[in-house]
Amino acid sequence: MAVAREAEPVGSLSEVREAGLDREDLLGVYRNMVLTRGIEERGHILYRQGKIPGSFYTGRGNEAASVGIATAMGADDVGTPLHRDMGVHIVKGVEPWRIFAQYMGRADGPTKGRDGNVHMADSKLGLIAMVSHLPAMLPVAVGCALAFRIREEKRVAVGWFGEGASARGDCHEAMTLAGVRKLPMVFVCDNNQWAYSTPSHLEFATEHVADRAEAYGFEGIVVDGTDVLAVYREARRAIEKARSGGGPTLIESVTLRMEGHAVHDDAFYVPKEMMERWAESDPIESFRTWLRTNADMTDAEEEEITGEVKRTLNEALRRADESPLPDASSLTEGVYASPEDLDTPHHK
Amino acid sequence: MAVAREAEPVGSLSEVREAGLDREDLLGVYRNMVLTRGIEERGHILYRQGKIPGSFYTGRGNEAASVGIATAMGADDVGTPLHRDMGVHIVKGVEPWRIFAQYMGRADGPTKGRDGNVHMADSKLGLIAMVSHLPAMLPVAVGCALAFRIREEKRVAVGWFGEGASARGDCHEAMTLAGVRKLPMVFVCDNNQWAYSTPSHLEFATEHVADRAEAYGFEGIVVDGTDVLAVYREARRAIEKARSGGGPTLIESVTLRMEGHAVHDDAFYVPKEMMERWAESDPIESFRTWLRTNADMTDAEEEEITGEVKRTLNEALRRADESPLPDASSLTEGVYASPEDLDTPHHK
Amino acid sequence: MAELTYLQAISDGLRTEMRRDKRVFVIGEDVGVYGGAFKVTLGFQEEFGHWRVLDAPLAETAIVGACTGAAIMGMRPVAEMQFADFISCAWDHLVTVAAKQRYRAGTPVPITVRLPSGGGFSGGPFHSQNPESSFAHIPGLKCVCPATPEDAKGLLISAIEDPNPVLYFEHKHLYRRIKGEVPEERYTIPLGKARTHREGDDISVITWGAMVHTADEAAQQLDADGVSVEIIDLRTVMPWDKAAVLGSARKTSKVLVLHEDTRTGGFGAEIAATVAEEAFEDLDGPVKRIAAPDTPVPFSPPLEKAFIPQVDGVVAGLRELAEY
Amino acid sequence: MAELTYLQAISDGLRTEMRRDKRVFVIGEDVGVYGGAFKVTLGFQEEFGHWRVLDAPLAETAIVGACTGAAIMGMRPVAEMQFADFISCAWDHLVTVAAKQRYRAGTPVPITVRLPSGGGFSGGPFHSQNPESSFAHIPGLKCVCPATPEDAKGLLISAIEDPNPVLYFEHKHLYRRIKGEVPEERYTIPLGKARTHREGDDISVITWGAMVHTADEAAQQLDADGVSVEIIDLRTVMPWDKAAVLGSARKTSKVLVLHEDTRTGGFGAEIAATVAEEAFEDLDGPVKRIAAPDTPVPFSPPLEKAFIPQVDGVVAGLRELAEY
Ligand SMILES: Cc1ncc(C[n+]2csc(CCOP(=O)(O)OP(=O)(O)O)c2C)c(N)n1
Ligand SMILES: Cc1ncc(C[n+]2csc(CCOP(=O)(O)OP(=O)(O)O)c2C)c(N)n1
Ligand SMILES: [Mg+2]
Ligand SMILES: [Mg+2]
Repeated sequence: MAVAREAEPVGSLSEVREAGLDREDLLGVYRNMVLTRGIEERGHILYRQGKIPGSFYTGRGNEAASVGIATAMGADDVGTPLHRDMGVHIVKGVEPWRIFAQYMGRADGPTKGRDGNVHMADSKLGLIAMVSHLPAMLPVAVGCALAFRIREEKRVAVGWFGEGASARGDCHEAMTLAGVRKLPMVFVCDNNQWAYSTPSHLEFATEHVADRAEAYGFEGIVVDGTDVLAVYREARRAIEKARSGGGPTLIESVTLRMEGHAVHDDAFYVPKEMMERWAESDPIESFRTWLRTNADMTDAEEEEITGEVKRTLNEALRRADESPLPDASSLTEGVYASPEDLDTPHHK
Repeated sequence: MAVAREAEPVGSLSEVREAGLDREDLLGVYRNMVLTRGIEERGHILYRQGKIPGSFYTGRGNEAASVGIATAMGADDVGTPLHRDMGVHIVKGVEPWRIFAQYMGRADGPTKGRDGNVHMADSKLGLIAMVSHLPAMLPVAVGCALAFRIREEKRVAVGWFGEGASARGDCHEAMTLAGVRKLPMVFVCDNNQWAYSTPSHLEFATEHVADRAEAYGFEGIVVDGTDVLAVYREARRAIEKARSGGGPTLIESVTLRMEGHAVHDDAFYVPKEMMERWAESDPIESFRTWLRTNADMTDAEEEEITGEVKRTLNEALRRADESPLPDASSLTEGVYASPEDLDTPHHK
Repeated sequence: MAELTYLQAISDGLRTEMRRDKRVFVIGEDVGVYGGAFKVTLGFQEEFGHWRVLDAPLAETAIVGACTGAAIMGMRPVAEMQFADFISCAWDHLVTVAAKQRYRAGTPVPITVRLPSGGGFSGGPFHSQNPESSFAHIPGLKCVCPATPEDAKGLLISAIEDPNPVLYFEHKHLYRRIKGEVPEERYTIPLGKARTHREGDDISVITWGAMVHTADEAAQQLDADGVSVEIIDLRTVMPWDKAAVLGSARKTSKVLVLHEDTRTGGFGAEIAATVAEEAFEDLDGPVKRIAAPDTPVPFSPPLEKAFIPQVDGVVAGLRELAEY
Repeated sequence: MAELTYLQAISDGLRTEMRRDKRVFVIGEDVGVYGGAFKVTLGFQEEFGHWRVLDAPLAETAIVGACTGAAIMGMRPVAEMQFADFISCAWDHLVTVAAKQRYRAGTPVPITVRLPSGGGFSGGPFHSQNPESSFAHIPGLKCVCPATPEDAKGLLISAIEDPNPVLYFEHKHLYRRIKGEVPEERYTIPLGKARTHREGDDISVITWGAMVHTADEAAQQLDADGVSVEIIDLRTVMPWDKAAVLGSARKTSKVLVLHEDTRTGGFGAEIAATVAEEAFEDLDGPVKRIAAPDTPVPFSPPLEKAFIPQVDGVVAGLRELAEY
């Protein structure tokens, strides 16, 4: 049985410097992880307050993976993050208040209340809004990579999918096209070991999703998704490989979904010991410890970060709450695009 | 790069006996191959005579593969053969005149003129009629295997697909489900190296389609599709493995499509040398030689076979030509099934 | 007779059929251990075992396609889509293979696909759709849209028994909101026979699914104006009960067609066009359609409320027709 | 002006746009070396290179989905389906992603999908279909169905230029049968404006694609009876030119809707229902529909001939309306 390469953890600060991050960057990475979790925790509160219509999903446990990958992306690289990848939006710079507005279905959310949850993206930041259907965004991400290849731009597209969604045809067709054309593409599998209540062995028959990469003619890598630096390093390698014409890579980031599938789900089907074991490798806590031991993060620095995040969140909530609900009169606007809509940097 | 097992050619008569075929069977196999080609050659003539509406496809070069696989199937095994697999229908025992009637859109064709070409099957023989969409029949074949598994019947389903169609999502979803549930299923890839005008390297990025089998948790085998005995032996092994609970196998049968994609296509895009090289290993000619050297097939036996086939074809053509075109009044009948239609052996 | 919710009636129907006929099995995402996203199959795996209640991979074509294969082998598969919206991923299989196999090859495909559909709770563009119109246009498929608990059970059993591919649209907004008397024993309700939900003389409303209840509320308000509204619940959109619809149209000579799916090219157009053509002489006013506007289903409450036909809108439409 | 076949006009339009706009590229099965199953892109790979004329894997979702991604990155992709029938394999992508991205996320998806469609040459159930009705029901998609060489070129260029996902249905039976004058220069024809194919006073025929020519033959026969038939060629089914249709209906007060796709739930129902509702006062007879019966497209000539609406049937329908 062919097995994808298993990535080593990252050791020292110097090793991280090689990978392209200085101490300042590392504190920024930590801050983004804390902010990512903060947004989803506040979301939970909003939900319990009845301020979020419909259902509510979070990526608790996936903060290192989403922040790590996004940190490795270049400013002109693009991606299609999913419902566990809030960190990608954060790193790319979406304003938190707009996320809360989105959660609450307000007019200032990126989708103006037309879609909910993290079904949103700021195209100016190089992100494309996900649909519910999984993994329907993979062929789209591959199309972005195709455009870069046709125009001979040194840009890379990143496409996310869950280990469960790896069973769908879209995943296969996207990887097939990317593989035969050696497109500048990185596939990221958020393997959180559960697809709603379905365990991995009922979704795919290999040990790792990444073991499938070679069936598409490219490399597969398995990385500990709770280790932000390892994720970053592998993503960086894969992205630069793609950028320099080396073709796609499939990175499988292994985590555990630390909450139910969505807010309504108590995840009774996940063994208690499994939860406890993974709770010990909380991505934020682990990185905090790492920063303390390897980068001498001081109490002051830490408080600075948690304080700034807290202020950001409070301010964001206040501002989001001021945003009105969309007016019913806007319902039928913009089903079809008009030529002016193409007046974007992409469409010159 | 993981490579599927490459099957050895079959040597001696004794070796074949082990594989379950005695001398009589071998002559029968030869006869079925000759008949398979005969039917498609006569089809060509009918087409040139303007007696076949629409387009016309053949499986020239694939006679060993289709006959070899079908010969290895048990009486209760089922399958979804495609447009290169006429031999499967022949081995299973469809009456040749009904095939000609089908070609000509006559009322006595298996589809009563509602579909054409080899878009037909006799369900009583355990075959399910293909659709054009490739490889849409694979999930259906997997469903047959699922039924056998649920009912704990020792039956096997065989699903065919082309190397080009391996790119489609249906192929992935079918193999995924068969793999995770270890269903009694054999996947057969007719790899004739071309998908219409598209070469394999634009369809998949591995050396062999069978290299993908392990991505689904089962074994992949590459066999020379012009060697009927090797195909038979590998199919037999895979089918009996599936029957005894060993799960699926993917058999890739490598041939060359020895004609255009369909009758209208002169295949200008296929290198001349490639055609010439493969012409040397014509499956029927090779097996004839093998029978002569290893089973002392006599002139008498050979003439007996060619004569019988010829008579069968003439008689079949005559009878098919007597079959009327369907009456327009039958157009709207049977879009929906009625309860009586379920009165079949399967539906007890 | 027990009082059951619409959801319980669906479970009851499925359980009844699985106990009676061992050819019936269920396959879908999270239908086993979890009992399905809406708990329709809760406890089924314990009762019927792992091989008759299968947790499938996240692969709708594999799920529905496998049902077709199993059905051809003599089983009576019931597939669950986690949400009706995801049936789009099995579209090709249904229209290409399942719908046409009987006509082409004489091979019946007795499968049932359960589709939790409809909006009303901010499910957003991908958890709220009513895709029945798209399938009703495909010859070879049947589309069932129950509005009451009693119909939910009887129509589900009929769907499973039917020798054709049947799409069973169960409206999520009715799951726990609608209760009713449901016979405990097994019974079937014929596919293709409408139900007169409410007798009336002045205007006919032709509808199905959740809109039957919207129409009912509206009809009560019209009573106040002394306008008597008849409500025909189609029950099944394909086949649809043309005779019942034309009968009601000829009786009232005014017709309103109402559905939750979007308007343009929705199945309401087929009904309106048929009534307008075949009851031309009998109509005292144009056949009116009320349906969702031509947009995706929006998430935010004020937008969704404006999207899904509401009682007020139906009342206004009925008044217009009454005054015509 | 040169005289071109419908097929040549399509090639000409595509070539014109690819020469003018380097963002335009073509992707599909066998579109490169082979020039496409119908040779529409013959010689394109030589002229535009391997990366603007891409031979794709046999994977429709990858093809159309990749077009969407490339379009969002600023390209103007044109996908070719080998036959329109195979678009069923990209259904989910089109209705779920392409159709809704603008409304949900404000992201336009300017892609064009070319669909060789229609029957008439024993293509059988999977090489003859006219799937435009299914897509016309999905908000966010546009459906173009040219009937003449001049329209084929102008509408294709408009489709590529349009900022939305456009399905361009090119009728295979017109490819080499229909010739006409086509301007050499680049020109566009607005999506949503019908063309009066034939002026008349007594009956309006609303149709598109190959049926325009069937209607034309029928209209000539009606002339003999002294009945003057107007033919409105919709050109684009979504958006459809309601004003032109209602205008013609009000003028003639008798309407026949004609299409090659199957009848029940076909887009003709939308047109008939709309005319019957909005021109209710102006109609002197019921709006009639002529379309294929509700079956798959059969292979054998006598069956296919009975399936596809023929001139005789249209003549009979027109006479019925005339006598009404
Ligand atoms: C095509 C499709 N089918 C079904 C669903 C319903 N659904 C939503 S999330 C989910 C599980 C997804 O599992 P996985 O891909 O592992 O992602 P995760 O939620 O675990 O991150 C399912 C079945 C869907 N979104 N899309
Ligand atoms: C889903 C789908 N897309 C496109 C086609 C058109 N088509 C018919 S055969 C063919 C090539 C198939 O190649 P392969 O799978 O290798 O089978 P082969 O014909 O070579 O045996 C194509 C593209 C099809 N039949 N189905
Ligand atoms: Mg998961
Ligand atoms: Mg091939």
